[in-house]
Amino acid sequence: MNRVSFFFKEALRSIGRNPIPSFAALMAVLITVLVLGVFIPAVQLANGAADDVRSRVQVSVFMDKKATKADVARVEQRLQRTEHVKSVKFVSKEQALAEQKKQNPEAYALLGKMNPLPDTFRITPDSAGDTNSLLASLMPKGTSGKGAPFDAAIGEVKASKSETNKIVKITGAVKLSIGALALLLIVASILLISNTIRLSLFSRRREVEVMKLVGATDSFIRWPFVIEGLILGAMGGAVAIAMLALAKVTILSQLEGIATLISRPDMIAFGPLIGLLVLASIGVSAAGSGLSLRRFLRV
Amino acid sequence: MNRVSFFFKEALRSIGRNPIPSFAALMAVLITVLVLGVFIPAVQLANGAADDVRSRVQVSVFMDKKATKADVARVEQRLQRTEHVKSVKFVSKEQALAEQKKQNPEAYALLGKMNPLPDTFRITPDSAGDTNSLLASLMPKGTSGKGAPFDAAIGEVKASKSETNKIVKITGAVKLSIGALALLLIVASILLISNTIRLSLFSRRREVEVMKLVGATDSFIRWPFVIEGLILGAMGGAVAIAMLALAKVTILSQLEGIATLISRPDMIAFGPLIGLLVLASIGVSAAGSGLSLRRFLRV
Amino acid sequence: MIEFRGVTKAYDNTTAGVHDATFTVHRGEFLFLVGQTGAGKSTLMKLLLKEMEPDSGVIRVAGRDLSEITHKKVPYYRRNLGVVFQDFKLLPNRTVYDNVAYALQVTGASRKQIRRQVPDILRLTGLSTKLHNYPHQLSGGEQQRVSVARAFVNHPPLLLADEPTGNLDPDTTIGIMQLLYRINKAGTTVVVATHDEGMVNRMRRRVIELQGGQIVRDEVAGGYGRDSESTAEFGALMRGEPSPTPQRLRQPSEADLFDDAFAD
Amino acid sequence: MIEFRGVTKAYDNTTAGVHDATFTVHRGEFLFLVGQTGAGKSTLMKLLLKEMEPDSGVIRVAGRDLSEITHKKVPYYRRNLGVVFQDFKLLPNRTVYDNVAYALQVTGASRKQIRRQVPDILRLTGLSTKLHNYPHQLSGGEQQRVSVARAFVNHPPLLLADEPTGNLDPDTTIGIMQLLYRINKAGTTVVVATHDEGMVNRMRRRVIELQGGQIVRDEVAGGYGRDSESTAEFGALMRGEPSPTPQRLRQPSEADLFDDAFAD
Ligand SMILES: Nc1ncnc2c1ncn2[C@@H]1O[C@H](COP(=O)(O)OP(=O)(O)OP(=O)(O)O)[C@@H](O)[C@H]1O
Ligand SMILES: Nc1ncnc2c1ncn2[C@@H]1O[C@H](COP(=O)(O)OP(=O)(O)OP(=O)(O)O)[C@@H](O)[C@H]1O
Ligand SMILES: [Mg+2]
Ligand SMILES: [Mg+2]
Repeated sequence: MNRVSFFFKEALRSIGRNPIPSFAALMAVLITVLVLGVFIPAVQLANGAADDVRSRVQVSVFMDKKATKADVARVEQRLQRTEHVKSVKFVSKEQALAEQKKQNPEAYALLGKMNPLPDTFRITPDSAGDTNSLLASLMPKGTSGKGAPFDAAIGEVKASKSETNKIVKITGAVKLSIGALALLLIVASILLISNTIRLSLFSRRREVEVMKLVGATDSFIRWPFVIEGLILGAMGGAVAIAMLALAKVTILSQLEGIATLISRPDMIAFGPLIGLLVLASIGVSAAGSGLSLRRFLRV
Repeated sequence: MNRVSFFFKEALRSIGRNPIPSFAALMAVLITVLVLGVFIPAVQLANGAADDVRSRVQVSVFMDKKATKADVARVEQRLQRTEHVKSVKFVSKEQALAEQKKQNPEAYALLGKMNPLPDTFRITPDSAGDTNSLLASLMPKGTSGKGAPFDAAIGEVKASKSETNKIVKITGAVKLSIGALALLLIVASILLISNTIRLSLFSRRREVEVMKLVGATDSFIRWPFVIEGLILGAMGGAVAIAMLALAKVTILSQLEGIATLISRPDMIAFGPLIGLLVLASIGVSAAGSGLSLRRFLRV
Repeated sequence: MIEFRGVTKAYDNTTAGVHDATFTVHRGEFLFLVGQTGAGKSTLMKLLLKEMEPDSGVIRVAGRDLSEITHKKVPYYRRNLGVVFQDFKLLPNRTVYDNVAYALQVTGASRKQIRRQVPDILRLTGLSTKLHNYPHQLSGGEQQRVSVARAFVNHPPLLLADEPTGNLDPDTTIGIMQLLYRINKAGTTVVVATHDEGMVNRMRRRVIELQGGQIVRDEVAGGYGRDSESTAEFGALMRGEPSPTPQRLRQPSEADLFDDAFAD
Repeated sequence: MIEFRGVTKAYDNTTAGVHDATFTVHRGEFLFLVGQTGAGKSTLMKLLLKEMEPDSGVIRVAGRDLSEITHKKVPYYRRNLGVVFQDFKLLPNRTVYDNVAYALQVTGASRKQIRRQVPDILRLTGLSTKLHNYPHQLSGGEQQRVSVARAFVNHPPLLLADEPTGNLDPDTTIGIMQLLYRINKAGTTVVVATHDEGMVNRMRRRVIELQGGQIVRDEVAGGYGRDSESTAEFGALMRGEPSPTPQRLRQPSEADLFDDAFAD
């Protein structure tokens, strides 16, 4: 205990006596946490947006013209239990006609009271990528090898394919590149922080040499440095989080509108995110200090 | 000249004799250029993708059922000259019927040979944001204050509004957040590089003190440091660019498919981009070295 | 206590260093190491401190072969040595007090022990008024005295002092040498590298002279019995004064503990 | 050349420093500054070098008030001073040669000039074999000699040497003092801070003694005319030998230029 408090006191003294290296290390942690703290939610937002665009891919299940109410209810139940189905929306033939009439008044004016349109279920898949497996389960392959609707009361199953593939690919590319960037940024952050720590230790290599010469063991020298890294990491992380919180309150609340546009933001909560960032920054700093010291301990 | 070569020799010697600070500064530049070099094209790609999604917003111009071939030709000409129009695609009533029949066979089967559909122009606006002004110019407001099509032969002008607003907003949010991130990242990079430089100079403050005591002027001390920063910045930038070029050749060529999916990538060419990055890294390093030295020159 | 057998240490392909040095220092001896600048005195000290390894030959301290001490054990070995470095090697970010305390802290000494021993040794070396100064706020001589205090604070069985009085005025020099003498009398083996011929001559202890890395002289100065003088007598001897026999009547043990030469 | 009038410099609220120092050093004089550790000798040097400002009083060098030299002009002023620092202050990342050359490079000396002057002064200080060593590869005495060489290489009109022989053996000490003497004879004003009483006594030059920051003695040692001895005679004087008059028959000017004491 005595020794732990000694190490802590040493670490604090060292921070006080070496303002520039300490400040530099703190800055490195602060900037890194700040960038990551903005970047990670932004990536999630962008991912959510991409998903949202992709989710506009729908599968339509057209009922047979002669389908009864019971048929419709049965199919609806079955659809709701099907895998990869996120939501099912029923559009009756009357609603469908009204929709079409609004879009093509001239064409439908000629039909008079006649309604050529069937009852329709509009299905949103869990994600755009699941569209094909959803189609497969809606049209199981029979003995003939050709797919047929799972219920005789179904006239046809169709995905709005026209733009689907392109949108899926583009949003996939956006997600991929953004994810890769996040990874790159995290690796770069760790490198930069450990770089800074190595440098600030370098400026104290003479001190370490002298310590060794008067009989200090490696761990006796290393612990105060590790604790110093821990404290600086915590401080840098804390300041960064305070700034992030401030930004969240002032800026993000104004952008609320945009965030709510996206139906499934699926974002990590602010709390856990900052917790993670703080732990990461402290960990990197402490480990960086301890490990970087290794090369200066060979006296 | 003599003096310039002396400064250069000093800078090189210093790099050779201080491998750790030099390496740290080089690493900082390298990582920063690398991150920016990946980030900037990625941002442009994401922006392009967002634009591409947005560009799927179309305006349809339905001709009057009684429109003649001449009317159609006149309207087409006029459309092509209209502002904000990117492309005009003509769909004849026969093509339209075929399309609809494929989508809704039952409904159209009843119509027999009758075709309720008009000739249609599908217009892609320059960008989704221009949709409204395009609509305005296609339907100029008359004396009554209500908009009417610019040509009597036009039956109706319609934008596929349903999803438009949402997509425009979402992709706008993606662009905005990505742009903000790029800015944040650039600021952070500059801070981190100058941080590293300040730190590596700190480890040589005693040297600067001694130089001052034996009668060296500030500029005599500063120039070698500036040149050193310049050389390290150039080296870090060069290595980063070599890595980027390698990545471009090996990875990007495989992702070619994705890039070409996006119709208007509008991306900065690889050449100018790296040029910019190198200049930036060298500039930051040299200026950082020179300016950071200021505080150590007060002896 | 110390045994060198055929020890050679040459710095990268030069003739500089130490060549084929063989000598033995017994427990409780007081040894002067003399020689011109660059003769190899500090190199010998560095070898003893295991700061570097000899190219060939064997060094034994307290019967132990230094080459057999593993990297992990080196700190524990070094704690048995008090060293006054020629360039002081003070920790720049610690006060005088903390610099001296550090040598105790590494051994895991208790806070109580530190609070008792550090002020004692600082008073003895005349640094009581400079406790809270940082090294760069000290004069050259004061820094040297801090280095001396740090080496002594542990009461190590072996004391190496490399030019411990190079930056000190004659009075302080005598004070430091009296301190060394007293420590030696208490059983500690002391090795002092120095240029101060006058001091060496007056002290009449064993002298090893190096020249270009080779031992050219190793003489146990006779005529004067070891451990025969009190510290006060010894001080007078150093000053070149006649033997201060009358002083012996005043309590000599007191004079041994506190020394005017350090009262600033 | 140097004029101190009522100069006081106290380190943050302590009594340490220099107090009300008033003295004048004439052009071409040779002055010893003595005093116990912490007496204020180095502080005086630092004031002269404008490393810090006095709290009160006026310092004039070559008729110029130091307080009137702007920050931009300080480097040009310092080039007129050769300084041997007590802690050497060598540039750690430069070889011996480059350390000495740097003092010329700052003045904008041509490469030719540097190639001529640097080897000369290094030979004179006995460092010819250590040209390419870095400071940490030198013995304490060798580092001190590099510091001396750097201070001399410029042939400055004013030379400040703070304990220039603290780490040197007697022979080398005499060599360095002979060099100082020769430089002084050529018209340079020389100020030497030292603890070496023997040297001060033997040289019989002007001595200023500091005690606790105050000048307690300022005497122009009489009896011996200045500039009256050759360097060889002076060396003998330093060694405490009888006046080597016979040597004067062998070309004394040669002896002035090259010196056995440095032939390594
Ligand atoms: N790391 C090194 N690399 C090369 N040569 C070295 C190194 N360290 C010391 N030397 C050389 O070895 C010789 C002996 O050095 P050492 O420090 O032992 O001398 P010293 O007897 O202590 O001298 P001084 O009295 O001046 O302190 C010197 O000539 C020195 O230049
Ligand atoms: N930066 C400083 N802050 C506080 N006190 C200082 C500072 N520098 C020097 N001192 C004190 O001022 C006094 C005079 O120091 P100075 O270095 O001038 O002594 P000196 O005569 O050169 O001694 P030495 O012979 O040991 O070199 C000393 O007591 C020292 O502790
Ligand atoms: Mg030595
Ligand atoms: Mg001094």
